[in-house]
Amino acid sequence: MVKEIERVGIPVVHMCTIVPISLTVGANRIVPTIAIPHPLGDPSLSMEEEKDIRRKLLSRALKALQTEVSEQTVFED
Amino acid sequence: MLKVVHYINQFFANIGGEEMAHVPAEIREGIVGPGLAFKQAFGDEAEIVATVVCGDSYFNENMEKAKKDIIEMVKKYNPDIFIAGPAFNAGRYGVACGTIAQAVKDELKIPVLTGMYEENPGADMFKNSIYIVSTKNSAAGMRKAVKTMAPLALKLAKEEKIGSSAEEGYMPNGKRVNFYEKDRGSKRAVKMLLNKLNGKPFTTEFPMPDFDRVPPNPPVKDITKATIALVTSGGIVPKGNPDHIESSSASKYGKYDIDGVMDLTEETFQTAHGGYDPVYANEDPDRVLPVDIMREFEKEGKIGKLYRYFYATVGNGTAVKNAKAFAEKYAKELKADGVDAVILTST
Amino acid sequence: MIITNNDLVYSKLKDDYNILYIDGSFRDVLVKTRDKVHAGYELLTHPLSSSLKPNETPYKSVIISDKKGKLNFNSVYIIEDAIIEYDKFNMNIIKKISEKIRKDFKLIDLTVLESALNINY
Amino acid sequence: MEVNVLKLELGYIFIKDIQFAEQSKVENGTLYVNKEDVKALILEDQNFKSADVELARPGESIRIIPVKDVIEPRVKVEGPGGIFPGMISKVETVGSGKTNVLKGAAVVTTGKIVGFQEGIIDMKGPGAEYTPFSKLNNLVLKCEPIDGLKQHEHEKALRFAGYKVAEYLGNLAKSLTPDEVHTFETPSLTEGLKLYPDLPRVAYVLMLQSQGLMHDTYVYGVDAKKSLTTMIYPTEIMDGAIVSGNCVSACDKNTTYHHLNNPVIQDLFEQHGKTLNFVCVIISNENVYLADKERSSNWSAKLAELLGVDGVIVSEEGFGNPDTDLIMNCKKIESKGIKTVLITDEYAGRDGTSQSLADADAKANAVVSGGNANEVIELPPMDKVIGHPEVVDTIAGGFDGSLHDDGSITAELQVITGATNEMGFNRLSAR
Repeated sequence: MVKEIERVGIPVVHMCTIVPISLTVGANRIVPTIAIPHPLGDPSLSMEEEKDIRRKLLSRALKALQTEVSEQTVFED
Repeated sequence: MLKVVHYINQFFANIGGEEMAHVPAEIREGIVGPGLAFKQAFGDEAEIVATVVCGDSYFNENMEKAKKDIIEMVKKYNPDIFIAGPAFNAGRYGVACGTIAQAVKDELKIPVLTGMYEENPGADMFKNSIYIVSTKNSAAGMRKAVKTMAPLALKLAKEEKIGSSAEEGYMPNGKRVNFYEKDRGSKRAVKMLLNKLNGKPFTTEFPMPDFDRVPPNPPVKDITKATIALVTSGGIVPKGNPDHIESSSASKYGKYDIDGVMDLTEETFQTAHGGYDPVYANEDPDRVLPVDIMREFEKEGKIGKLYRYFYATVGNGTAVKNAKAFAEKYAKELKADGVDAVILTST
Repeated sequence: MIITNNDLVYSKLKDDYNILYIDGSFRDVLVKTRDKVHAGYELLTHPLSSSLKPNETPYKSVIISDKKGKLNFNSVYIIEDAIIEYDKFNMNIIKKISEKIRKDFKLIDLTVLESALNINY
Repeated sequence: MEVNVLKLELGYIFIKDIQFAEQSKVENGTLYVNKEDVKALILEDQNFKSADVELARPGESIRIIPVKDVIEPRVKVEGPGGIFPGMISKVETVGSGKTNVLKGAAVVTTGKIVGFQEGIIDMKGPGAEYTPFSKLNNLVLKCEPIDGLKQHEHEKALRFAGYKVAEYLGNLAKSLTPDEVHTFETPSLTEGLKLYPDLPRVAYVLMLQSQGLMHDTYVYGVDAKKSLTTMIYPTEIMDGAIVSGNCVSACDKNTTYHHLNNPVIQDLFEQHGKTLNFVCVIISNENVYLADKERSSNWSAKLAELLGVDGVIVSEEGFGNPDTDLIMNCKKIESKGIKTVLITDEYAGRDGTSQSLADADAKANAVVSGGNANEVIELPPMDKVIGHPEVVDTIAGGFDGSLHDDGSITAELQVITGATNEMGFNRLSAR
């Protein structure tokens, strides 16, 4: 899916748990997430803590979208 | 005798080259241009009863009208098969051949066949839905193309069983068909290995799934003015799953309006995905599709705005592997709507 | 930990192993295994162990780690491919399976599992 | 020089017909079999209460179901050891000297060890096209176990009955002069380097099914799942060093006949010394435990590297989880800089549009396909059925209603023994 979006000319950041799959499906900007059933959350934390995590991950995604990349890049932090 | 309607462009109809590509569609009785080669190949099994001629620019610039007009023309002759081209490496001609053949197949429910060079853009667009014979990259390959297309056309017209792509000469279409090779498998393996070892070309009999790459787009210049869309393969849908997206179907997607939605809650949204344990996503769908924080960012001016709709797809019993066909469709919608960037979340 | 819908496996091994018994189908076992893998358990045996086709045998036993850790990518690939593979077979065709054949399938499933546990018969 | 080469001469005695007779013998291309002798041989095993023996020749309207194993009769004429070492002969290294073969004949074992036994051989019609065993003059064994015999004991008894009868028939050829002799030589590593310094060095990675009852393969009598990946001379396999105890996934299991006549070995020998240097065979198992899969494929790659080969052919056995072993072998061997070609078959669904394999990798860019095992075929009725036709409704690839009232069958190709063999035994493929 990520390739099809990239192909029409829109920059896209892929937020996913399994980075190797993301690399295989051809994502160019990748932000690793928490876990498969809850990529942008963590049920073991409080609601506020979860939101903090989400903020952090999405800020990273925005940073990725503003970064020039020439090859597949994983934005770890 | 089987009846054939043939489609060709202005060039093969001898009207002219690029300067005449604007001519609209017309239909002529009988054979025009390359139809002669088909006539010889068909012998007395089939005859070309009419030929549609259309300029390439005209077709591509007036696609809906051209399609409609041509279908009316073809319908009158009630043919057993519709043949378009071959188009070789001519890009717009190839797209026209594929488009019109597809339209005739869908509207008139008759078999269709076209031919073109494998790198013709029309090939990738249509090879999985209609039979496209692989040809050389120039009209010098006409004889060879007709030699492959004519027998396949007859088989299609007679509704006979179509063999594998390797036997019949059409481009592989994702549908595996058994057939007998000349040599046994072990011998083919030895040959393939020798070619691989000696740096010579070899063709795998089973291509692995698509591993191609698309180069990255330039970054977003001013994110504070950008419209950002959320897309997820995590199957988030409004509560009750109004579109009845099945957890097992990877071929559907949902498009949902989130105008005014500030937060996804257990009461308003859920996951329809069958590929992971849904408990956590159902508890708080923002864990998969982070609308809450995106709204926060929007308010704080960190982003221009959140796009009014989000798109969601589901896996087919799996969380991370997904089909792509529908993605092409909504990607175009996003582009047309002026979306500047996409955040795609996956489980 | 053994995830199984095979009562023969359960009755034979329950005293020696940690068993999660599923009162359900082969696919239910795969789905439960998938959720466990997503939660960080590691897959220890191949979920399509044995060359019996998924629409042939109704029984399946899978071994996963007792403890959960970091998400194991290989485990994810394998269990998800196994589910795709499972769904490919025409599941709408339910075979009439006699009690005798059921018992045989249970036994095969048990011995395949035992081959992984290094139990010799 | 002599000492550094393992050399085997295979003497083919062509069998064009098989008949029952007073005395078992081979004469003018006909294999004569004394039925009572064969029965008595089977009943030496007290696990059987009765036995029957039937003939099935090419072109006869006969269906054999369910097939357990197919075995070619062979006999050692010269050189150490006997056929099927570690099983019915002593554990002595075979693969040198002379071996005679009854080419065109086979022993076929049938029987319902469990309720869902698989595998059809049609001797005539469209089904016969798909299986190589329709071209053979077959001696078919039907053995009835004593009451209460456990499945694994039954499986073993039936397996051994096949070996013993094959040995018995093979012995008939011991003093015959072969119609054709084929010589196979494997030089030592250093000798091979000297002999063919410019040819690419090639090994064959032979994957063996090894997962428990009715899923096993034996190497010199050792259950393959208990062995690490190891090396073997190709000619050892021709003398029966590897035998099949695998009775599931009929279309892509390797029978003992396939092992004895391994086509990859034959075709590599054919090019040996001409376009390539065939170094040896690496045998690797297909275990249930994922750690075993990792270990075995690590070992395949390590051995290929140690042997200094430039390329390998990898063949698979069975359905589903072995795809994981296949791809692991491919990835790990390729990452050593060694080129690979894989042989597999496909389960692409009845309409051919599903994902064919349970695993994939971009490194697997050279794959030979033995065809789509899910393709639906029609098998017309046969005049005679040897075995148990009713099992069709319950075997893989069959379904409720597979068996029609007139005896014809509608089922997936996978019901046919050897139809999509993953050693590349057949010409069938898919695109």
